[in-house]
Amino acid sequence: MSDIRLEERLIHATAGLLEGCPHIACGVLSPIPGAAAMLAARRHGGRVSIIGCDLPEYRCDGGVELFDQAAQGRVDAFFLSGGQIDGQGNINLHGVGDYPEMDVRWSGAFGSAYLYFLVPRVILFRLEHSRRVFPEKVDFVSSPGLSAPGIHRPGGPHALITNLCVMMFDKAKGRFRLASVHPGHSVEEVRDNTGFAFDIPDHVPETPTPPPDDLALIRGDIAAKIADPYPKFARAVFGIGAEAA
Amino acid sequence: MSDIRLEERLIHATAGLLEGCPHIACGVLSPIPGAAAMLAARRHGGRVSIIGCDLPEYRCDGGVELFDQAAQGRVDAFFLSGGQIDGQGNINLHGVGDYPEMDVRWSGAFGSAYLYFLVPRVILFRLEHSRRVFPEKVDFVSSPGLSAPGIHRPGGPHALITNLCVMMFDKAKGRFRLASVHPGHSVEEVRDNTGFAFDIPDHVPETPTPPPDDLALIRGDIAAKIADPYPKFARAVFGIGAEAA
Amino acid sequence: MTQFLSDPDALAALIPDGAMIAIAKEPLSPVALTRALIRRGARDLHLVTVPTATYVADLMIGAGCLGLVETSGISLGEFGPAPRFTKAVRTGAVRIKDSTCPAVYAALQAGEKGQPFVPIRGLIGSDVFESRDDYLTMPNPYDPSDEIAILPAIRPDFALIHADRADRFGNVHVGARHELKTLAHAARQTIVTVEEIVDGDLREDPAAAPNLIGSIYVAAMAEAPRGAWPLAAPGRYPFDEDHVIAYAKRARDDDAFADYLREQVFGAPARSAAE
Amino acid sequence: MTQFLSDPDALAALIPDGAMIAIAKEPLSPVALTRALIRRGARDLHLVTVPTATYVADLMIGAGCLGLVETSGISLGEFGPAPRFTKAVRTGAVRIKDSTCPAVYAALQAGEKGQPFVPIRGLIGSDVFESRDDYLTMPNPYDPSDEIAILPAIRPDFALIHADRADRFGNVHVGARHELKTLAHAARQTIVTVEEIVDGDLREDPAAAPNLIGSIYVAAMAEAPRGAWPLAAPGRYPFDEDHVIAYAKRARDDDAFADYLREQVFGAPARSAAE
Repeated sequence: MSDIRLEERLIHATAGLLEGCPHIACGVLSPIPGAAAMLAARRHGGRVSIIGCDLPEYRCDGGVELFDQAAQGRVDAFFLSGGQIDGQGNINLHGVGDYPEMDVRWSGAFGSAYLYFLVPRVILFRLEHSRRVFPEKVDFVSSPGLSAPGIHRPGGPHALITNLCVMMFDKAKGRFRLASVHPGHSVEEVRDNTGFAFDIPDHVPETPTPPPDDLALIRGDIAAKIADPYPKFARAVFGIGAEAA
Repeated sequence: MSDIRLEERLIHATAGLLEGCPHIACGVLSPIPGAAAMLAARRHGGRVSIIGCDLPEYRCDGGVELFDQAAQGRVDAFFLSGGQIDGQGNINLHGVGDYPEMDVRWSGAFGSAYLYFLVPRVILFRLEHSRRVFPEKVDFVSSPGLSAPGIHRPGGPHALITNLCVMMFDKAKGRFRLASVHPGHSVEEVRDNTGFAFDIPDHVPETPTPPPDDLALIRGDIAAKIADPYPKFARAVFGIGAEAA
Repeated sequence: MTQFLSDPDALAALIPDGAMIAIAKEPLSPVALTRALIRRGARDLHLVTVPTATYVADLMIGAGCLGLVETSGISLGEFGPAPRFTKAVRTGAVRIKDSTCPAVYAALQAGEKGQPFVPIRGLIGSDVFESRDDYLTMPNPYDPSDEIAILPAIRPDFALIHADRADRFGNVHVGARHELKTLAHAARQTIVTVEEIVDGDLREDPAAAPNLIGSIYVAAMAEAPRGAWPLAAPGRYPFDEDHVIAYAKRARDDDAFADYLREQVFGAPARSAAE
Repeated sequence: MTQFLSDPDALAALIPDGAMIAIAKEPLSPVALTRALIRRGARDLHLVTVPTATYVADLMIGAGCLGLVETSGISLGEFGPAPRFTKAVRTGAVRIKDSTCPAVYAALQAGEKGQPFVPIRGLIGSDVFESRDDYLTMPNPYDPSDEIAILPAIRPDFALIHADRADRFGNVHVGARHELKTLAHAARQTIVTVEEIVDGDLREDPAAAPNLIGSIYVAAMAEAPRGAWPLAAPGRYPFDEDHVIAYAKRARDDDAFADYLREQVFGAPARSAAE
């Protein structure tokens, strides 16, 4: 069997975090989460909505209905990213410097200041693991990782997936715990490149390799299907064009 | 020209009260108001929505959109009736006796407790002019004729049309004024059959007879068109079946 | 995933006594499902009419299925008052929460959006408002001189919907009746009967796709041809005026109504009764 | 009644400086109308993006049409940041009101329903909320321990919409884009460009009727073939990736952006520029 690509490993690891979610939604620029959601649904059943996808099976316009479903308790998992993510799970999609006239301005909150509160398992996904991206404190809280008592907060951060590792968020302690490190990387490398404090257990496993049957599914059916919402990704990772969908 | 029917006279009189209304809406059980709205639209331009009508020109499902339009200020005239209507313009669609276990229970408020507040010209329409129907005070205020200061109240009663007369509502004084009496009836008859006090000017004209061109329009085009929303009425008054629509 | 069951009686078995159910006005009211609830002896249901009702509510009230009815109006339309409703209110056999149509729509829309409450114009100063201890007023926070009514959101336990057609994925076509989408979204679960379950995926039909209740909302479904009879199903069958006129007459008398139930509801399953 | 005008420039003349305009996200964004507003030298407009924007907002900001932009996010999507937007925010050339997508939808829906304000979940504790002096919190009146965010309704002066087709009665077909109906209902007036004005009455087409913006909302309309270009019009033409990639590059430099405006916006009316 050919070498396992990082993308394939992350698809498999992410799918494991989605077990038992009846409805997983993900965004139009999230090919790895999208593929992971498809894999999880295949393995454990459940429904996947991919914003901007035209396949009826996954269709979701990312509009009013998805937000309403989140408030109804009908969305179990979602993915968010951030230009900055800190140790309390605060995410920053707005920029660097003092608001409003920031030194660097990013796009804005999109749905994060709402979905992060309402979707039980929000998986944070960022493939650039650095102290710049993971500072001790974000410059602007586009959406907070934790809420005060009395604020309706069924949702929040569940895990953080990077190019180096997987961290789980402990809501009680309000901090991340290193769960696994990808092959070729080390706990030290993770610590050196993370600007916030997080828990490190005595034994940190390696992020598992997808078993052959999952790998076959990822490289077959799923690679073909994600060519619809994520053509560039399918081409780059699996050499598959949209017509294969 | 054949005798003028009461319905025809009321259609003409009501149409006069609708002059200058860009959008007139009326209910599924209101054939005379419906015909009057059509006549007013023909004479002065404007748009007519008839709840439950299937003709695209007048189509209105009487659902969410009509209520939202009223709140947006996009409905200029509407019609309401009541099992009881009193001198302050309060209407009762709920019943007679003590609520909730009333001696006689009617249907309920429908949209009145909202539309009466928001539609500038609400025309009250009831063809049984009696002290029972027009008491000094209604048993139950399904919707009030007047609101306290500080309550958003762009709408309210404009006129009352009965089988005996036309009354106009004076919002400043909070009472009705007799405007005209239909041929064959008298001011005394109106007073004797009204349970509430109202103003009577020195000279009370007769409710005018529709001019020939209006009458021709009512008996022609309009009679044919109202056969769609109001087949029974078209049959009874104009001897026209729905197929004529 | 949507359960596909054999008939309305199988669906009725899913709805426990005491549940809050919501049913939309004609046309396409879920008559067959209502009759199945009566057959199963449902009790103490809380019916929310969306926003009004006719035959369906009168029938359930007469059969003793309802403990509470929340409505903006119940009558038989041009065929006069709803006899079992008016009697039950008069005698206190059913509790009533009176409302006004747009308040029911606004409260369901708040339920759909997960908003715990919603402001609405009108209502203040009416005895409808006075009769509702769950309707409040508050100053508009953006203009404290402006007093406005506040309603709690409505999230029914079950939306009961009869539709023209659905596919085998559980997607239900409601055409222009978008208030049925709001109703299904606001409800915890939606139970559906349809005139016809069709082949294919309605989501793939661009004319149908914008007008569907997605299967994610639909807990269970059964085919029920003529499932709205004696009320109308546009494009399928007309309103059965003779039947409803006869009903209006029989429902005025306790014994005649009991006969009607025996004959029309218990005598046969809704399906064959409709043919 | 809906006015039918010759082209987007005639429509742009109806929109005064300082007006609050609202524009929905891709696809079918009103690019030709936006370019016409730039040609007429519109100034100090308050743009509400529904709920986000890409090229259209960046272009208007770069052309100096906007005094204030209210948005949940502006970028060029997979083609990176929106250069004129990011620069204008950095330099304070445009004021910004940041929001989050469902808040924009909820505020427009409140505008549609004539509700002065609306409660919404989320937001509390974010710097988005802190940055908005018009966002408040209040205790849920039905559970005072539950603190919830409150937003003012949005009622734009003008909704600017590009649609696939409309009829000569002024009815506009939006297909599954029902948020465009909410937008048109919430706005005081709606100004529409369409790919094609069709014969007949769309209200008579059962597939179209549920998915129309009724003419009562539509103040004025013009036909604008390729009126969404270089963005996509599904079923008509695809997203023009080359154009937007080139734009993304040129918009990073003041002079190159000025050239782009001269060449693409002022150089020719939107219509021919699109062909």
